[in-house]
Amino acid sequence: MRLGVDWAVQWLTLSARLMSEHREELIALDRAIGDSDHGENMDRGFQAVMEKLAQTPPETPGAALKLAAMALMSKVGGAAGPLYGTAYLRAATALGESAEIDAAALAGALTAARDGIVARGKAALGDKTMVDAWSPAVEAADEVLVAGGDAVAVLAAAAEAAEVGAVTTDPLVARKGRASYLGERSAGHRDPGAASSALLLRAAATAAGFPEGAAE
Amino acid sequence: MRLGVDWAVQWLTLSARLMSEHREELIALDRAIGDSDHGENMDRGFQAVMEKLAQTPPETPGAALKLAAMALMSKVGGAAGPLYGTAYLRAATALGESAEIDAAALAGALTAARDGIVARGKAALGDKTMVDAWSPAVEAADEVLVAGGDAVAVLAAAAEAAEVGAVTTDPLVARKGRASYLGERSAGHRDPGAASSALLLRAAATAAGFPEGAAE
Amino acid sequence: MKKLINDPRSVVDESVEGFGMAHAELVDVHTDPIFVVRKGAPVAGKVALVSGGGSGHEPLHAGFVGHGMLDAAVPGAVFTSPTPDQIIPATAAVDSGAGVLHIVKNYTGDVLNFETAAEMAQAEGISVRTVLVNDDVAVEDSLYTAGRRGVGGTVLVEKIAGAAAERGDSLDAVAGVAEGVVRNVRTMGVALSGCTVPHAGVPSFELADDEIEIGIGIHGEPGRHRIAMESADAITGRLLDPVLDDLAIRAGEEVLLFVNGMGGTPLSELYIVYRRAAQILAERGVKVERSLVGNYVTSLEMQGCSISVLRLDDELTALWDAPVHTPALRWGM
Amino acid sequence: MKKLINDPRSVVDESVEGFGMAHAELVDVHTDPIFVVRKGAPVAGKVALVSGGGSGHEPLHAGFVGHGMLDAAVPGAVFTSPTPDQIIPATAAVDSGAGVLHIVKNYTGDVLNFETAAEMAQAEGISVRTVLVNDDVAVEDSLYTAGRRGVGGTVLVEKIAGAAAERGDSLDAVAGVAEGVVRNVRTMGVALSGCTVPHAGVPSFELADDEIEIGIGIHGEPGRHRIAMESADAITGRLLDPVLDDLAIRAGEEVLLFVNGMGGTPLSELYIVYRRAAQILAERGVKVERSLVGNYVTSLEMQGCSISVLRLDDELTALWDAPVHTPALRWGM
Ligand SMILES: Nc1ncnc2c1ncn2[C@@H]1O[C@H](COP(=O)(O)OP(=O)(O)O)[C@@H](O)[C@H]1O
Ligand SMILES: Nc1ncnc2c1ncn2[C@@H]1O[C@H](COP(=O)(O)OP(=O)(O)O)[C@@H](O)[C@H]1O
Ligand SMILES: [Mg+2]
Ligand SMILES: [Mg+2]
Ligand SMILES: [Mg+2]
Ligand SMILES: [Mg+2]
Repeated sequence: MRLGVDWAVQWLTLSARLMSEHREELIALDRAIGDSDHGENMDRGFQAVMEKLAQTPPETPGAALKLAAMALMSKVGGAAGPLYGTAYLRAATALGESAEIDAAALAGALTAARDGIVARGKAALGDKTMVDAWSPAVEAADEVLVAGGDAVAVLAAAAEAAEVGAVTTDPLVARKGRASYLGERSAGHRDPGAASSALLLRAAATAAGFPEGAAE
Repeated sequence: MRLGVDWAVQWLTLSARLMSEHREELIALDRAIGDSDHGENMDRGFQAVMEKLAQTPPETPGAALKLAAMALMSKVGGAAGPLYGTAYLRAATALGESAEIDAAALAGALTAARDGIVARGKAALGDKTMVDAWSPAVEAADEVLVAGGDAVAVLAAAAEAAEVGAVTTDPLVARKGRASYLGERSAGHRDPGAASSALLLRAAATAAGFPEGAAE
Repeated sequence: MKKLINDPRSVVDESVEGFGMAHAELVDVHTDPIFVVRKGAPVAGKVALVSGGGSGHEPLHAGFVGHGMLDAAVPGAVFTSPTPDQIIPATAAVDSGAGVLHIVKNYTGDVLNFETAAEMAQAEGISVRTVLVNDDVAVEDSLYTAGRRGVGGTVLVEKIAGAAAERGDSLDAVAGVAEGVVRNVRTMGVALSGCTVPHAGVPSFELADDEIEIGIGIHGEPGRHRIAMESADAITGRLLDPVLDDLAIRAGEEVLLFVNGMGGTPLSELYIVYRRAAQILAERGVKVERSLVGNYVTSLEMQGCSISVLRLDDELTALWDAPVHTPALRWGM
Repeated sequence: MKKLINDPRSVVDESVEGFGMAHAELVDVHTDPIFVVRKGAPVAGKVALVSGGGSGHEPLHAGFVGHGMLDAAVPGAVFTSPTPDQIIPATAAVDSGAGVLHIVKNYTGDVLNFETAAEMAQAEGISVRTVLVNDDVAVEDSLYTAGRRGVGGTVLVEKIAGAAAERGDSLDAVAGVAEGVVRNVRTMGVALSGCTVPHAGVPSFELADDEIEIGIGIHGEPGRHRIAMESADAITGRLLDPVLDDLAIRAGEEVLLFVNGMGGTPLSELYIVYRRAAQILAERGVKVERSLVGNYVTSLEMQGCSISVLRLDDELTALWDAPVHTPALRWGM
């Protein structure tokens, strides 16, 4: 099974919906160890993505992700804006101009996205950032790919791993981002960026037809 | 029975004690319809009176009241400072240099005090000010005097009338002082200056030997 | 009550002491009795301006001592007018022989204490004139009441009269200028929260999460009425309309628009109020010639603001623009 | 949540609009994307200073746009750094060809967004240099963390670098001056209350009636630790001592002492803190050459303060004293 631009548009549409639905939850997570804006920023950013999608419908998955990258970069602000902007831009570049993408291309795009985040933010695994969602997601995707899974299976594995990864941030002491200012007090709270990353990857799997909540 | 400087000093001493004991109550009254300082101001003022009394013990009742007037004027501030300052100064002037004072002199001093307050503050009876305690006190004192009562009886009558007068301010709408800014909202609260006046006149009677609470 | 203080009874002394240390090039602080005078006062030949009142309204008044504004400020206890034994030496300290103008906010306590002080200073041979500031339209003005309060407009009176004194006007002329400002300035305020007087320890009043007080003064006293919370734009109209009506401002006139914070409201919100106020004035054809936005006449940490409008003419504008150099207001030097 | 706002989503737009109306003689406000530039910018031949960051810290940064300080300020959403699509046009609007200095508070979001913008502006042929402000001693400085935050000291960097640019220094020289300030300024803050971000609607953190947060930043984030309420003098020591230790200030040195309000604390209390801070410095034999007391780098309506100390030398003092004319800081003109 190969995924086309419809999947990409559906992914972004579901992402926007999830960011709006989880806006307050993400604000609350950021309030505990940050500055109470992550949900607001992501919601505002994906509203902008939806507007751009309506104005200039993209023709390839790569074009859709590039459009999203630009909108996020210019509307999210904060740490998450440039990080997600870079992630989506690198993923778009990895996908190139193909109209349809297979499991391998998809896994490559996820890897590119994660590498973009790391290149910008310089966070390592365990620093209690969105990297803690993206890195296990990339690894799980690669495993499924090697095992011969299709695009949907790759996304499903990535989504599940990201969710687990987000949960693993709970006990960590933050070493990057705003939560690091709290030192030991940052432990005991989930990283908001890891939580939003898990939601976005969940949206990618759902958009590809993987039933919501099927993993549980 | 005639009252000497011991009575005057005792009056001021009891006044200081009452202002300290009722400090919070007077602040609370002033908080409802004013600016939360009356108890603090009166307490500070009478502490200053006590210091001055210790420094330069007065030789006559008039000198004691003049000393109090000066201390109140320079330490109370607000509306109450100049009003009480004037009241005590006029009373001191009325008493002159006599070493001992009788009922008539006392009633005259109370009248002078009340007239001083009215001259400075221009409040009429019913404006919800300390005048509403002092005016009935002066009238009651005059009646007792005409009926042949002694100095203690004059003070006891004044104290009782002042207490009743203070209570009568409860339903009034203030027309002078800070409470007047509240308009109709000032009704339903006791005027703090009337309340402190009642306490001061009660102290005068107690200092003259009239048993505390005997009126009730 | 949580405050950055050491002892409720030493708040004014310590704060004024710190103020004097921070602005030693501009002011001298006298203690016992406490008052603040302009460095180098008395200024030869110049009419001196003295103001004062209860503390808790900072930067009013001490923050406005300096070139082109006040010569002395006399701080009372928190929300309590100062006493004659502070006002008299402050008056004497700044009189150059040209006379002293007392600028007094119209509260019974301030009026009585300054009145007594003026009498006694005059008895000592100092020419004193007094101007009462009573700009608060929330309070009914009547012969039978204490009259209107002096609130935010006070800072405008002090600035403009200070400029008149600085240019060499006589005592009567400076008093005339100050009275002209008083006649042409009106103010109205709103509170979103009360404030806590240090010695009282509990808030002056409590507002529910959806309530505001309209027509407040600057002493933590409740206002004229309590209404449900509204948008900044709606509140701005409620404050500005009575101000403009009372001043009878007509299209074509020029004004100074002053949005004053009560102490605990962020500057960003004051600008949101300013925006709507300027829009309303534009809609009415009134020209905003000068502006002031900030915390100048406060009520401790109260949240809220007041809006003042001063009708300008060329002279008032020129006096407003004249150089001023004080801890809290400075331009042109 | 009670605020003088119309809609949480329009707070920044409306506030900056009102700011532009109130200070039309000093600044121009651009909308969509939103940024503020100095009237008459670009100034021929002058290096331009651009700063920005999340809103909610007013008067920082827009309040410091004008002669002798910033050429442009770029406000983000409340507590959210601005985006490159605001920073790039702001940078382009003020570049005279002499280059642009970005003054960036050290937060991941600000660093990343300014970094992206600087790259793109450079690609458009504008010389850009960046100075990171990281003065907060409450935060551990380490290669493995996000490093220290930029807080109160930012205003000192902006003032002094602005004076260097105004006197005609080259981009490298202005950047060098700014870095010199960063090296010599340290800050630490305390909160007595949290603050409420408009779109969040609930306080950033809650403190009991007898608790304070030591080592807070300026984004309503909790601090390093929570302690029982203490006297102003004790709190002042807790803030100032680590600042002085980190700077390794020695007897005989000269400093600028800056007591900054977080927005909701009365000025009178800031002076009580100033008083004790000045005493401590005097006890240590350190000379307070210059002072600043007021609400300059705030955190909405948070109650609390920060203390900054800047080690001065003759050049920094002269640049500090140089004329400045902005909405929130003005002297010498
Ligand atoms: N250096 C970094 N590398 C990767 N992710 C980071 C880094 N810094 C912050 N983040 C992520 O950004 C999230 C915060 O985003 P957001 O709240 O929108 O920005 P801000 O912290 O500027 O308010 C954090 O929860 C974390 O996941
Ligand atoms: N014009 C007046 N005439 C008589 N008494 C007055 C007048 N104005 C105020 N008062 C009295 O002063 C009291 C308030 O005193 P206080 O709280 O110490 O001063 P302030 O109102 O200046 O804070 C009032 O309760 C009232 O009794
Ligand atoms: Mg955040
Ligand atoms: Mg009172
Ligand atoms: Mg009072
Ligand atoms: Mg943020």
